[in-house]
Amino acid sequence: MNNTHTHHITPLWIYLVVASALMVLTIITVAVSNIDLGGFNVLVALGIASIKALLVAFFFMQLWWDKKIYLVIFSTAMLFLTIFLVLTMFDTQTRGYINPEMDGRIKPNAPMYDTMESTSTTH
Amino acid sequence: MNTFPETHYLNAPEKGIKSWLTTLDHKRIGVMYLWAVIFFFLFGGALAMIMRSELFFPGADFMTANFYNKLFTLHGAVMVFLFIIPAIPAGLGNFFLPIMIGAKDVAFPRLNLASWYVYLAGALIAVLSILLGGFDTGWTFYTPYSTSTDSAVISVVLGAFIMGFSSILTGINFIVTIHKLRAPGIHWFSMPLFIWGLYATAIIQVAATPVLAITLVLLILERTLGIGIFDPAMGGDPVLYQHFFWFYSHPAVYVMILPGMGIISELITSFSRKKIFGYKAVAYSSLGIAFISFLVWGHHMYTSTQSVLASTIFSVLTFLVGIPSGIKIFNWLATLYKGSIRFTSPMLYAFSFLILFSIGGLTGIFLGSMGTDVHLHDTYFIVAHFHFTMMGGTVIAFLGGLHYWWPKMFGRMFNEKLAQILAVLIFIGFILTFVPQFINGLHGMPRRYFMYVEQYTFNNQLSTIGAFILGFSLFTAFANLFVAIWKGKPVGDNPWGVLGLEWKTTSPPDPHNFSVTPEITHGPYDYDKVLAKPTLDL
Amino acid sequence: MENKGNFFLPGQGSTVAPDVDALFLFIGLASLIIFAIVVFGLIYFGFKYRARSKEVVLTPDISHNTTLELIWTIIPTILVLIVFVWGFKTFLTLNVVPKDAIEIKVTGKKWFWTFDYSDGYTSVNEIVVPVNTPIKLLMSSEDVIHSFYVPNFRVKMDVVPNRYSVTWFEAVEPGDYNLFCTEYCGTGHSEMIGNVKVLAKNDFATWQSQVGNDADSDMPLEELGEKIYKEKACFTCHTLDGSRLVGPSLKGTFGKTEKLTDGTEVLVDENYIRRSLLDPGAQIVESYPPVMPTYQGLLSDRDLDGIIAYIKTLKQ
Amino acid sequence: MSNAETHPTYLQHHFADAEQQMDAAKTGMWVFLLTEILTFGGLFIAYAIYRAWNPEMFHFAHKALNASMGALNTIVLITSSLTMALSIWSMQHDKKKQTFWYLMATVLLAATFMVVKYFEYSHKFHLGQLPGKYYTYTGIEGANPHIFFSIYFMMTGLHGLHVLIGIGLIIWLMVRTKKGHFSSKYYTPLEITGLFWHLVDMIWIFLFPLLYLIG
Repeated sequence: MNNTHTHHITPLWIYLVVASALMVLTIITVAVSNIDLGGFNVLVALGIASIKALLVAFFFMQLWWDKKIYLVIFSTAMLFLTIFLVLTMFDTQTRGYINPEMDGRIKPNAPMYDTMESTSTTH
Repeated sequence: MNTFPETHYLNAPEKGIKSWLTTLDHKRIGVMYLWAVIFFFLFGGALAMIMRSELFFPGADFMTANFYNKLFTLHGAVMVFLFIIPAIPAGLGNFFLPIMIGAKDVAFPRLNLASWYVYLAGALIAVLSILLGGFDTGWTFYTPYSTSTDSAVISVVLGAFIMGFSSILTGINFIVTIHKLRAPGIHWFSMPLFIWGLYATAIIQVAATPVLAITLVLLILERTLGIGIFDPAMGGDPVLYQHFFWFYSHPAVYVMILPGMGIISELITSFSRKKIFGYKAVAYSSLGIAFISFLVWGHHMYTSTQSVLASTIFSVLTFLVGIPSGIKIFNWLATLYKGSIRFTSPMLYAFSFLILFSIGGLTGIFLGSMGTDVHLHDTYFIVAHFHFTMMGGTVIAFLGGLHYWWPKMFGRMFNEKLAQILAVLIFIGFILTFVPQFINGLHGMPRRYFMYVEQYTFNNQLSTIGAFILGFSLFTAFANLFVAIWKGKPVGDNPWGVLGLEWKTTSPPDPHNFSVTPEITHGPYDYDKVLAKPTLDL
Repeated sequence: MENKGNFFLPGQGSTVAPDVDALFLFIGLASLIIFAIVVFGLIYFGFKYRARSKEVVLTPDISHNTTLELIWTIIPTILVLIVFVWGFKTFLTLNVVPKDAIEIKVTGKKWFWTFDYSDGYTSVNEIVVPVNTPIKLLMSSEDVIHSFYVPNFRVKMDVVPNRYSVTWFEAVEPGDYNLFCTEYCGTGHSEMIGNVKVLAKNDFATWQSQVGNDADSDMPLEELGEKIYKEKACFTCHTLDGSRLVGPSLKGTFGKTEKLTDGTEVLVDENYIRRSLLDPGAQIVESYPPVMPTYQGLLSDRDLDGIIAYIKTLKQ
Repeated sequence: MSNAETHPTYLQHHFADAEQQMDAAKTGMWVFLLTEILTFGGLFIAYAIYRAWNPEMFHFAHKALNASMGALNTIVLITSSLTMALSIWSMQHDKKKQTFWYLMATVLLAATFMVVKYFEYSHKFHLGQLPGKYYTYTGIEGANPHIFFSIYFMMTGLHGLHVLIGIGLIIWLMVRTKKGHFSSKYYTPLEITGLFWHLVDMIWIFLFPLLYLIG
């Protein structure tokens, strides 16, 4: 993949193709967000965003041709992020399983809204 | 008789404070880190002595509750952020990493100096909080107390945030140096194990500290703008703060212990003159600890209204992280088999590390299992557990490393007899200080208590006596080392007669580490093939 | 407050304590065996293979031993998994509340506990429960995180603001047990000590009926005031000897004019004391922190008169 | 490694050769990008957890954001990422002038991004949709809408800060390109700043749909 002496020079057309692909995907994600897919909206949006991010990472940031160590570093970052999210969500999403009272907040709204509700006549 | 080398890094390229403060030499930066780190250790230790004397009697003796709360918080913050995290990596690591892999310097010398000044800036801002009236939230800054108290929380949080960058810069430096700057002939599995310890530590420093940075920024924003992420009064969730905090802080305790374990691998092999038992096992267990340490933070939160499902998952993962530490202890033990053991002062520290860290590790099993942790959480059992692992582990290993490398760093020998006596005294003082705390903790004495119920008095008094013995002998041990810089007799290249690459250069080392680049003919632990004559008869 | 337990653990005051202690014993023994191996290994190797003389010797090339390494990886893994499963079972018993439990509402405030029983009675710092009946505690905090911990019952659960947390216990022996707050909550954290009074079934019944018709009605006001001063933990913030604590001292305060934080002056009379108890934040004396919680609903009118009468007796 | 060229000025003493120094710099940069990803990751996790806790509030609150301004910003940032990549491409072909102008284009695009951000922020300040306890806007159903705006301002604020840092770095690159420090043999600073800039763009690529396009 990577010859030691001269650095890999990415051909110009790859940059242009990738850039236009990113533009197109941006338009798609905006369009899709207007259609109400219920729960899937988030997944679709994240899917498209991940494709765009990988395009930037592999071609603009040369991960495709560069040393594998950089890809390892990039994926470790993503791995730790997912660990953090998944294990924290194991707590925040399953609090009421054993004792239902332990889920959610007693007073849903912060106290500042009680004063705001009563005074808000204009909006 | 050994002669003191004429030019070395201490007086070349030139003497004088200005050249030290603008140096790019990793050895000088390491020495500067050591002074700051030892100073903060003694400062934190003094705070602990005041607290222990207050706790001698159950009631309020010579201070108010508020003052005591500020004392234990400052003791925690100084010891964690200012001493134990930078101590071995930035102090001894900076000095010896390039030498032990045959490099001229770390990969980014300017970043290394920047990390020193960032550390100093963070330390000053954190210590400034004392002038602003101190802060009384505990070193964990749990919300909503930390967002509702009016003490100087923002100043110390800002200080810790800045020091986080110093830790990240050191981590980046070490990872790149170990990957790119190994001398030809030194491969991944012929590196000393101290380097493996530093490598695993650097991975954690680089991967965990950013989350601490964002957590502390969110805490400052919570206090100033009331953003409502962690503060329940603004609709936030304090348990989410604990998730964010411990996601950094549990890997951070492995940042503290892994370099210590690296030093112990060096000490055990050097002073039993024997090849390390299971090199790959010890190296891989360092990496294993580094990665598994990111999965286990929830065991700090079993009783914090965390869901039972999450506690169960964290509990089973916590038991996985205990296995590599066990493997290391048994590997060190097996290294002693058929060795030629010399009980020099570093070896005494290594032995007391093995005993104290084993106690620390085994008491961790009580805390990893959910059933027993409910009774023990936030009691003095926890205080004793983390002092056995952090102080019995990292501080004893740090002292062992200091005594082992002091002749190499400053070219002069300390009083070995006195050092051996002090090592034993420290061990005894340590046991007397913290074993009574285990008993109090089992009987339910909560931690961070200014006044306690009469039934805990006897153990507290024992612990205070032990604290004075420990404090005195620690202070004398450091004094013994410092005096040696001027009064000690020259030691020559290899005072202990051991095989590490750092013992092939002069002591103190040449400004560019090696006046003549050494060709690597044997591994760091080939005591079965190579004989090294000590240049100092001990 | 008695603590009969053995050297290692406090007395077993609840049904779950024996399970927890059995797990303690298992972990303790397993750890002791492993620790003995390490210490014996150190001493034996240290003594047997000490360097006999100063001259340097070569040592054998023992680089690894796969079977030995497998042994000391697999055995600890099995041991800790056993401990995990056992710990998980005990944790479930600690978290799953039995169906027929009596529910008591616990509120943690800055530096004392209040307990609301189903029959409307409220007590401060002392929870009275019948023996051999499961008690369900529905807990929440009014300011910062506290933690409900009774060492003899091996029960601990954080008390979080704006959220409920649930724990339960079933006392097996009448008596008084320490109740500590184990989550750091500020100045009075170490004074936030409560008492769990476990009564035999019939004593509990008499206590319940007695408390219903306010048995203190015949007690003179000053005595009632003094009893409330101790019961409601006023001593945490207000002393009797004139020295300043979190709040002003009660000694000689009646009849004095105090300067308030907003600069106005006020005479300390019956109305000021009554208002300070029900709405403390309104008139704070200069240089004192506005941290006093309201006693609205915790003190009956007769209690208020009692406190006022008691303060009158505290002349210079 | 007997490379024929003389001892190049940019080669620091402790590296064996330019190749090793280039690799070291890129590895160091990638590890730094790991810390950046995890710092922003903390905010993304706060976003995910609060969205999971009160999804309807997030749905109503996101209507207050102007999706077309967000889309415009996305296009602007992607183009700036392209011009940054082209500046490296042209330096690899020793076209110093072209590099300078591509860097200039990147700075201008980044500046437009900040200007668009400024309009969005001032619009929100005017309406009172401020983070935390300064939030006075009513008309968004759901519990605690100020949390959405706290997260919005923190995410876009921290990202905006990194855009500013990027602008500073690229201007510094332009100065050094003008001085002729770089050539097709040595352009490491260009490549490293490029990596940083692409990461800033990548973070916005995730920010845009998560904040502006909540279905």
